[in-house]
Amino acid sequence: MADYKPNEMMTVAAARALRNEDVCFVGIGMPSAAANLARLTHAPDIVLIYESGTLGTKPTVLPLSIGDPELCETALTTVSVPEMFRYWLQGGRITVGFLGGAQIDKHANLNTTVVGPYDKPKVRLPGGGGAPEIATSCGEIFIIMAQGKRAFVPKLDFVTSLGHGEGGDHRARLGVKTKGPTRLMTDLAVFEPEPGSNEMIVTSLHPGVTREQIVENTGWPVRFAATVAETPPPTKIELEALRDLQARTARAHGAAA
Amino acid sequence: MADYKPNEMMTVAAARALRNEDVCFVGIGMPSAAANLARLTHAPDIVLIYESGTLGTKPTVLPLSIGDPELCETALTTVSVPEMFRYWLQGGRITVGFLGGAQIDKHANLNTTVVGPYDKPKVRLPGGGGAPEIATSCGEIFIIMAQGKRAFVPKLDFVTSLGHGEGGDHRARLGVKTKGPTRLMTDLAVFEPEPGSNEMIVTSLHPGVTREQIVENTGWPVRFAATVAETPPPTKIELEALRDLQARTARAHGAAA
Amino acid sequence: MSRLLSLAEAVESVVHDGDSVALEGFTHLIPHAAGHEIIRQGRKRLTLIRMTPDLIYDQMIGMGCAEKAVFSWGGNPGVGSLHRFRDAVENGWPHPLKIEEHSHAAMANAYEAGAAGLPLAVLRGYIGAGLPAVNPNIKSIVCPFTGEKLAAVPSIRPDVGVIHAQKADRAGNVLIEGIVGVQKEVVLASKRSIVTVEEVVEEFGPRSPNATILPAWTVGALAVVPGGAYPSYTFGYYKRDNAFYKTWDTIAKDRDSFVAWMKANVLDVGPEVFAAQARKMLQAAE
Amino acid sequence: MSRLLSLAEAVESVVHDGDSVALEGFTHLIPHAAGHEIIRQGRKRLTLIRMTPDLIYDQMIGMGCAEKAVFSWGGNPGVGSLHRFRDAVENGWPHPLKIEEHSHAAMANAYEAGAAGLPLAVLRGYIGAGLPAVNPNIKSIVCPFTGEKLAAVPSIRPDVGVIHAQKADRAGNVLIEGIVGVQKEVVLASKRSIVTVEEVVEEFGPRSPNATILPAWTVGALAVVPGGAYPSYTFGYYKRDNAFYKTWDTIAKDRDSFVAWMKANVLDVGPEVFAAQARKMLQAAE
Repeated sequence: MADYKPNEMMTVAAARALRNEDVCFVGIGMPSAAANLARLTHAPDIVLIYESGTLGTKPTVLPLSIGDPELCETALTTVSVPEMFRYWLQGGRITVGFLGGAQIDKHANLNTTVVGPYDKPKVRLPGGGGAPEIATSCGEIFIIMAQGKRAFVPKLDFVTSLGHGEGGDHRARLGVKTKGPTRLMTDLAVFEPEPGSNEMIVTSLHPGVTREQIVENTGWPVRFAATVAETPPPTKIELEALRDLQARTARAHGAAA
Repeated sequence: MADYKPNEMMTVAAARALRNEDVCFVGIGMPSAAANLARLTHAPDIVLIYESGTLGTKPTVLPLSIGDPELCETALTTVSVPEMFRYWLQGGRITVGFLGGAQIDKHANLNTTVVGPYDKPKVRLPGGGGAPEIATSCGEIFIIMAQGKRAFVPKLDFVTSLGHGEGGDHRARLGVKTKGPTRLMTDLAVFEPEPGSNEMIVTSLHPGVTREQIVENTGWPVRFAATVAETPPPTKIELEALRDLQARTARAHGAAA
Repeated sequence: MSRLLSLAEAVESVVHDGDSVALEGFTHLIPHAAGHEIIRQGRKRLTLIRMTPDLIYDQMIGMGCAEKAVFSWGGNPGVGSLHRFRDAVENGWPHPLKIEEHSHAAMANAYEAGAAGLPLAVLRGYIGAGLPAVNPNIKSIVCPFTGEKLAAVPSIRPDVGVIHAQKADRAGNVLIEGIVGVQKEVVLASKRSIVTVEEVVEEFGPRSPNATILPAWTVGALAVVPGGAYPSYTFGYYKRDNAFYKTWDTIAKDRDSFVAWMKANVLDVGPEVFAAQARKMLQAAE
Repeated sequence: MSRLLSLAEAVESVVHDGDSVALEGFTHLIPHAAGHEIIRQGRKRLTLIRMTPDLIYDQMIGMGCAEKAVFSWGGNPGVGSLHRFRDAVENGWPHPLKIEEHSHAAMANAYEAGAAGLPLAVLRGYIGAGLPAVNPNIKSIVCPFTGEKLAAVPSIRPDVGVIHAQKADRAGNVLIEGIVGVQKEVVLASKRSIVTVEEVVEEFGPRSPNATILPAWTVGALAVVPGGAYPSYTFGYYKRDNAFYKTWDTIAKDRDSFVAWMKANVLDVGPEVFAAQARKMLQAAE
């Protein structure tokens, strides 16, 4: 087993959660790395969809934006953006959506809109983009976020996208039929919703991570599952595939300068 | 001037009403003959659109159906049927729509649905197809119908598509902003809406047609404009273009047998 | 994921008595072979959904497959009446047929809404028209921004969608070109689907980056039926048999000649007859 | 009917102070050259509509063209913040910017509805999300068939739509390929439009029967600007300059360096500089 960084563990953990038969709505950044890593390792038939309209894309380098040329060139086909959101996302054809954010709460609601008040923000973040409907239309949601007290907060400044709302059956009460966040992968651990409360609790610690580290890096009174697993470390194959992908990507994006 | 049939006069009169700058939603049969005759004579740049999705089509033979291969092969491009009805028809991009029907009343409302009661029809006709929305979405409507008392009736058995409704400003009262039927071409005459009442009145008689013939072939107390013109007979060029088109069409459709 | 089956297996496993079934294709790519197979397998009490019922539903209705028709234009295009459809509506032969009638715009929007997972379609439609008075499935909504009253119809979400297309690749993806109609929408809107294709190729190869493709994972059963759209046509393969559409008028006018034709050309044969018919139209086109 | 003009003439005649203007292009085909021309001509008080404000609106906002932004994601994709956008929202520099914020799904639907001539778009959206509480233009309708409450947003119908595309033919028809985004919708939804293209060809020649084409009679002003999408890209012509997107982060972070860059690269030059920049990306791609 090679040396690896926490970020690599997070990406590998996210990739592993994807199944060969998934249809995955991919966001830019870590979700894109995780989804393509899954495709290049254990899930060669996974269908990757980017909101720019590219269906079944197989990029050899990671896109910088949601609509880089590679995505279209390697796609089965490319549809318009209205069609993407109507037929493909809202149509209920996506099994897994990936999300991240600037802030998350214990029920996996996410904020990517503002820090501070909406009308007079301290930090104006990019906003929701596709997230509000990804969060409710995909079969389930995987979240990838590096852990820290500024990001893992007791109360969001703004609810950009619904997780488990106030917990319990809140999604169902809102008429939402999809599962919502079933898995949160951080650089320290994997969280899953506790049956019943739907509070995100730690179900697996990455190798070498202590419970104290989790507590220190979580802004709410974090809870642990009755049995907490240890995340298997990245395999040689996983690490090599990820690093190759990232090296190809760096060369491709740099070369254009 | 050559000999011609009343049907030919009707088609030529309809063709003449089209302008080079029109965008025309074409139906099958006489409208298709008239629109293509216009394109082959005085209106070479007219844009012809068929509801099958073909935009800017230039068939060399008349299609039998609304979606014959010729329409797609000669089109600028072909869009899906939902897009045709949403972006192109409802989007307000069509200047002229052509309609016909089994029955018409004096306000140019049309019936292509049933003869007799809807629930127990004496004759079940094909139905409205595109007509209900063509009638209200196109800038104006041209109607082509052979005249006769069974077709030109005092009261429709069913209103498939709106003409001038009950007359006057009825269309405007229904919130419709388009002009509706501005011209009705028959094998005997041309009718236009009387300003104010919007009742269709005879504004031009085809050569040799008498007022008595009009009265005998109209099921309502037909009225005539203060000045009734005589329709100029088909020119040699018009007749030749129309007959060539129909001969090519007959050969093409027959040859397939 | 699409499964490659024989047409008989596909219909056997996908279409059940009582289903709502939409065989689509707007003049182009009408799945005639699939319609014939449904007739041969004797399906009953179907709700047949289709914008333009056309010859294919004239045949299915005349053979007693249908309990109800949902449609927007029921004629033989450019020729005249659908005699079997009329006989069912006017005289209840072979048995009464319920109808739900819309406009093209409403049905096209309803398929689009079905593909989009919505319960309704909203359009500026039916103004001053008679259908809303006889079809309780035509309602309205009021725009909360402008106050405009707009027509609303339920989205179409059939049990089974059936289409014909040019080709599939080995992975089961389906390519559609030409007059694409509502082909893609009906498959995406349906719970189950059957797609018949002219051929299966190794790979689609060079194509428009925006080609109309149904990914394999959106397609139910896939069956190869060369000529499967005849007497309709397949763009790039063979022409429409316009002469047959005219001939059909005579065949269907009379119950006996209709039944005799159906026996000889549908009941007593299989989908393999379509290839020869399409070949004839290919030669005519050359 | 489309009129072939210089870019300067096109902007001069089509874009007025106070207009609502949508420069669209979803990562691909972003009309940067047209945005620069609007800046050079000093347009003011614009309502800038765009799903992904991106560098092009960072520049226009930073140069004081905008009074309001309607958007769904305002970032530098894959890189980080839009510093000029943030400076306007957080600090009111160069002056305060009103915002109307939606989700991507809502804006995509709103463009579609605009192209379709409807006053509103209906979607299953915003459930449990915070935006409806801060954006009065997010309302709802109730489906008269199912009782489901669905989100409603006004359709987008800008005064001016601006896009970049691959090519026009002599007749003025416009061909778009690759990631087509909402390019077609924004032109059809707008009262007036400007389309910049890489080139004008005699005829498009062989193409997919379903190619994405805006007919000449739907297009307002047409201007040939080779490289006009740079640092975005034109599929089939040149690649995206991902490195520049990263560099922009440094340029835009500081007001002075931003102003200096805009003077040297926008105010003091013309649209002809885009050709050379795109050529660089063509070479990089080879």
